[in-house]
Amino acid sequence: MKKVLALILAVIMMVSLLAGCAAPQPASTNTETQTTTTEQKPEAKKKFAFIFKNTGNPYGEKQMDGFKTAIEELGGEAILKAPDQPTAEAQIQMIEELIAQKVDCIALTGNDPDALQPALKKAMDAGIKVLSADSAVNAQSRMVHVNQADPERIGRVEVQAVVEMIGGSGEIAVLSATSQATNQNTWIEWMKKELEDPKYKDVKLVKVAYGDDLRDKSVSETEALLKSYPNLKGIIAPTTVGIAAAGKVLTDKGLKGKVQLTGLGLPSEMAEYIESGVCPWMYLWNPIDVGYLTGYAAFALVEGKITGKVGDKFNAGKLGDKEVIADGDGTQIMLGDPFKFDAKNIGEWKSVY
Amino acid sequence: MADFVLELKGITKVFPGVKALDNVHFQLEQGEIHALMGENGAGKSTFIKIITGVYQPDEGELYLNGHRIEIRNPKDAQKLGIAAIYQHVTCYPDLSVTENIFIGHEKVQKGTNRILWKEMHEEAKKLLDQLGANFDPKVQMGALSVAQQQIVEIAKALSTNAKIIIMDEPTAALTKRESEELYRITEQLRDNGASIIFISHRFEDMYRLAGRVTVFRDSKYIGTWGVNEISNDDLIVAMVGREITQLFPKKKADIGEELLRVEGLGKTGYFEDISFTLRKGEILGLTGLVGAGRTEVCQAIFGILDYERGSVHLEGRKVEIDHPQTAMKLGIGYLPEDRQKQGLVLNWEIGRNITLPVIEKLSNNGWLNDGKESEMAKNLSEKVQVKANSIFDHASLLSGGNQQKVVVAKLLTADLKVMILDEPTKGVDVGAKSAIHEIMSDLACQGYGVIMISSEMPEVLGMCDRIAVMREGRITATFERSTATQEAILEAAMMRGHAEAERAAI
Amino acid sequence: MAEKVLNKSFNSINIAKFRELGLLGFILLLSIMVQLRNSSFMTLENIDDMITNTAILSILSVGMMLVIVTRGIDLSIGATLALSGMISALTVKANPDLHPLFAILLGTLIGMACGALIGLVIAKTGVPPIIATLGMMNVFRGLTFMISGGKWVSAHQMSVSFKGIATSSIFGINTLIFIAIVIYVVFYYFINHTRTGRQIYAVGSNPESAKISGINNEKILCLVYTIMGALAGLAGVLWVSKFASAQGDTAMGFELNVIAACVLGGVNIAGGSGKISGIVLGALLLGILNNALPLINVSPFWQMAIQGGIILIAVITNALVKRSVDRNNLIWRKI
Amino acid sequence: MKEKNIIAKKEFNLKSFFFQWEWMLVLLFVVINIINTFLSPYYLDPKKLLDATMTFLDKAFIVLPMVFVIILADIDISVASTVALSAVVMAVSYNLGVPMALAIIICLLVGTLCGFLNGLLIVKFKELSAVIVTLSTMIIYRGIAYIILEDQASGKFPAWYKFLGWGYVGGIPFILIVFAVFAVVFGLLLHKTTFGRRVYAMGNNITASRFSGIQVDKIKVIVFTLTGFMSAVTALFLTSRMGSTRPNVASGYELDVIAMVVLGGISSTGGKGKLTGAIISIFLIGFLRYGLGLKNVPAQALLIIIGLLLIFAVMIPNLKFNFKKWGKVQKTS
Repeated sequence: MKKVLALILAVIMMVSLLAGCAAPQPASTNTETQTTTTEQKPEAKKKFAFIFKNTGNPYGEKQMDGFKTAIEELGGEAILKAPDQPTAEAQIQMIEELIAQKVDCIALTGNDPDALQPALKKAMDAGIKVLSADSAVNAQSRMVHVNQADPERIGRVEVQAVVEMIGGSGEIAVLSATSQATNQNTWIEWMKKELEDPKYKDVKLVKVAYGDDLRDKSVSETEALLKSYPNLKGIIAPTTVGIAAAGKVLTDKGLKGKVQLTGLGLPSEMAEYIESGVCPWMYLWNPIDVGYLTGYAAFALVEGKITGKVGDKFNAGKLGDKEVIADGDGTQIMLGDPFKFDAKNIGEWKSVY
Repeated sequence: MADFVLELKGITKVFPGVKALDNVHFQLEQGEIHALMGENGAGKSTFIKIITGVYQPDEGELYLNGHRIEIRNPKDAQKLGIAAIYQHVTCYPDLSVTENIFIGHEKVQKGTNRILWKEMHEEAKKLLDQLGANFDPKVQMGALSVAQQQIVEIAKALSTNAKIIIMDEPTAALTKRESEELYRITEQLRDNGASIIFISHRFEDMYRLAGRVTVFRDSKYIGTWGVNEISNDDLIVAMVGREITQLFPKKKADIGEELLRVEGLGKTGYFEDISFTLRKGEILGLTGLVGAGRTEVCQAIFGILDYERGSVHLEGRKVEIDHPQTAMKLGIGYLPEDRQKQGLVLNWEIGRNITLPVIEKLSNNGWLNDGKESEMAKNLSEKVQVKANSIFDHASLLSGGNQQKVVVAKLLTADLKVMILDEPTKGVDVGAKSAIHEIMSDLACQGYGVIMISSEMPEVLGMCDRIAVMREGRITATFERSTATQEAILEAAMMRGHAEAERAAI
Repeated sequence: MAEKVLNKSFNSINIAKFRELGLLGFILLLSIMVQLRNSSFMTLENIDDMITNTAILSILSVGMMLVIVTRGIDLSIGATLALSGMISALTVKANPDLHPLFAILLGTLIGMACGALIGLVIAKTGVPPIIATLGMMNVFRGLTFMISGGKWVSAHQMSVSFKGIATSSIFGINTLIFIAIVIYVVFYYFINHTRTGRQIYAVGSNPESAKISGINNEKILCLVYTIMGALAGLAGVLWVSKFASAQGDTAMGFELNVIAACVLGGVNIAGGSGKISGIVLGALLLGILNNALPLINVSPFWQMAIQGGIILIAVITNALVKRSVDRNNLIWRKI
Repeated sequence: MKEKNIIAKKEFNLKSFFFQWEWMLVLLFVVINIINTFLSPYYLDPKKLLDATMTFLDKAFIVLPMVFVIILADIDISVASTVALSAVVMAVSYNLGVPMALAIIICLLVGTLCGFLNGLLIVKFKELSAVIVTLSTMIIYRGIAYIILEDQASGKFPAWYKFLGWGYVGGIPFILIVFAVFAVVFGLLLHKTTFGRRVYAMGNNITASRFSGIQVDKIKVIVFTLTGFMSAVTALFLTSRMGSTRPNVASGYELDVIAMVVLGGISSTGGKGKLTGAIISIFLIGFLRYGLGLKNVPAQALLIIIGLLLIFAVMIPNLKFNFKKWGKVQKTS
């Protein structure tokens, strides 16, 4: 009896609460309570949200910094969010929260290309502009994608690099992130395509290992590679955790010069190994620029300067003019070629990101 | 006379809602064995816990050798030379016997505080030898029998060089022979200068050991007498507050046709070749030493354990019982030995406990029916005379005897033919004991077949129509009520071959 | 009667031994099978790698064993590890001249503080360990992210001496392994030869009696979680030094590996029993699996299922073996 | 001595009625809603609040049977893996040409089977606790999901399937309605049937339950099977919300679910607690997250807040009722 009563009371409470909500709301104009910078326009500032994959990731922090800089240059309000775990489920929840806040634009780096589609569709239906950056969501769930670098270029350049390091022949291996990381898998596909070229007939890709972006796993996977393939001459690690872990293993085992390492890594994480020569050079784009470009693209979408169609052009602040180009069945904006970090320039970048 | 080893004056202890002790006095003389008696719930356990520092009294004073003392925690008590052997053995089953003996006062090397295992094992061996036990002190406590664990508890008290030893129903779980051993040890302790408080429900314990007896009733102090000054009946009146006319109210029941027949039942390592029959209206006693396999046989019939050989026949039909539910459906009920662990859901109301076995029958196709449940719970708890205000009182708040009555009530819910009662009066006070005996007798008169497992000889002789005796997993003898004697039963329970047994079998 | 008891005790000692022998046998069998597939498994170098990688796991298992012995569980150790690792890495970054011993001390102290907090909550307020540590796991993880401001501490920001903790060696043994062995020895002595150590087992075996025996249960609980925290803190420093990187999400989910190592090592989840030798073997088995599966080229997609399967088979075999030993005992019992 | 009449009518006690954990939760729930309303102007919007429920109700389906599991003093940490495995099998079989309706049934079957297997192992190997068994099956189930789908995602479900996670019936989210139905069913099952009564009995004292003729093994298996089934229901709604599935979906759900159950006042030592408490705590945590999300509170702060809430929520009644419990313990000893 008590339970039923308690249940009924709880329900009544809920209902009355909801009924209270239905009462006339405070005027929506005075909802803006905090203002941080001087407003350029008389009406409320436009709100631009950026959702990164997960929190506590310096790469993402830099992207968010870039995004914020761009939006503030343009006089909007930037909302930066990141879930504590890199899951699509958490991002869906954040998208719902942003829809409820009536933001004008959502930019995000997707934790899953397809799983966010229903949520992002809902956002677009609510009149919110949606674009992805860095890690793309599928063409149906976005208006445009900001691509940090051409995956084909990344894949091919890395193979070219490692082949140059090992002197044109020998066994190489790839140490990737998780087995389902979309970015890495695309790059690995392009690496394999590049390797089909007859000029690489002496180069053999022996294994793709997955370190799951975990330090301990990446280390034991690297060690396993070295032991299973004693003749291994080069490792490509297109992931920041993986390349640093591999660098550490090669350093500890004194394999500098015997096994070459390249890939994609954060300059701050890799400075040690690039300076020591364990990893002669590696690539990455500037995450700050990725965020910055995303910010400008978002603003252009909201202002209606672009709609995400091929051929749209807009000004991207310090990055100059950018154009929307085709990408499969969607469209994208390309940041540029990956940037090469080597012993000469690593010193100036290691403290930046 | 002022020189009491331990004296308690005007002790009162109140728990929320209950006065557990109300202005209680107690005086312990040097070198005496002092029996403390009272029904369950009379406040004996709380009283002990005050002496051992587990609880603090709300009012009253404690004197040790005439000095006012305060015992704030068990450690204090230990330092003052007070040790207790509790009713439910408080051991550490995962630790060795040695550790159980020395826990809290391990021998350590001076300076480094390293535990001196070798010395402790030796000392433990010495203590055990002194108590006539010959098991290895390195054995895990959990591997010992209850009686052996009791001996370890005593060794523990000895090891602290305690001057005051409290024994809380040490004989409750022991057989006659083991009790004799305990008497011997207790007297030895007294002769070595210890003063002993001995708590028991058994009159024979008191007569055998104690010089004086103190009685509590309903949390109050009733009086202290020399054992020879007070008659058995007067003592019962003091404890119960009324006269109990008949301790074993066995009524004459008509014994009818065969109800249950067990043939050649066997389970490797537990029991072998068990055969007996039970007829309508009959009370069959199953006795023997603890660990002889009595409980296992009955649990196998009830479907808790499985048996590997033999068969069970109910009313001439062979039955397969793989689960207690099957047994209950067939009409076999079992009252477990350990009411707190096996009999009751302590956190639950009395009513719910009583109706648990038949909840399905009381329901409307699986939906609970509160009305029917309370009706049955009320009727049955009145029938077995549970002392409680309402059926919504929690079982944990009842005294041991009343808890046992609730378990008996549980048994009466189902439509049974055969009832197996495993030590139904163990650790139960005199009043509740006679109530349970009365119910048992009534049941037999109504045509039920009753199997009673018991280690208490007077109970077996007083209540049973026939008595089967088990020893080491086999039935060694069966007696008719008319021919059974205590000596014959003991003989069958121990037989020849065991030197110790011979010595103990008076 | 006495004869029976002796017999029984004899067997119960046997079972405990058998558990570890069984586990050892399983490890050997697995090693041989792996060796047949990949001959580089049994090389000195690989064994050294494997044990080094297992050192941190086994250090944590020691603490977790004590917690489980008291009928508790600690889900917060991954977070504690990350927090202390992050704080000590940040300290080292700010003061490159800091002696590595000081960093180790700092990390251990931070972990100890975290553990003590958990211990206090559990002992004083009666919050069940699983809840208290689940809550604290969130709190410590959140704090790690906040303190680091989302940034990592990278290899070049750490002093050589700090990174050297994990790579250097003492008496020819890798420092990590050395520290782990020191911890085994210290804790073996602690739990077998000191009063406090035995009291931990007493509390786990029967908390009610422990109270009556005058053991301060609350103190013991606090102590156990503080030890667990301290070991997690120490492991945090070692982790950061070994991988030369401190991240906010360091060791996320690592607590499950540690619990699995304890379970494999025969620590009874219901409390009261558990041995150092058992958990060392348990941790080793997990270490071998982590090391061997990539070596024998098992598809990464199969690795997880295989690991889970082996854990399940190991615990089930253990249970079955124990049953048949028990049954044998019964047959020998004279009736 | 006179025969005393034993009272068999329960008196309604207003004080003890309000002196319940569930009211504490309701109070907390109201407080959180008031705070949220003050914090964010967007919070108090009925439609948006209803939408918010859609984001956290997927895992709420597992909370319902988990209440039973925890009342049994067991635990099931394999639920998230069961979600992943059943979702993956459903997606794969649909993409192999199985009709969607049948694929949904397969999904439910897989989940049920996973739960049944847990239950069977726990009952057959009583030496192993539920923690150990479900810890291993947690790894195995997700491992099988990886074997099946490797690094792929699978989806492209028919359009109508999206309705489960995103649809409305009369303005109310479909998922909320389904949850309400399940909540009522489980509530009745736990509090109004003999099955529920037996579950409570087993959680309090499993030996006494066995001696009372309760088929403890059967009930345990049923409860774990139900947990598996409801995990599959979660898989259905989660997959619908995500439009596709991967082997790593629902990671960490087990801890969220257990946290909700325990916050709901269901004691992890078994035998105590009510389903209403768990249901309130689902909404409590859900709305708390939503409200803080609207304020764009960083994820790390959210972690800390929820962690502390969990500890304090369990701690406060312990502190408050301590003397009462203490008294009971002493009386029995």
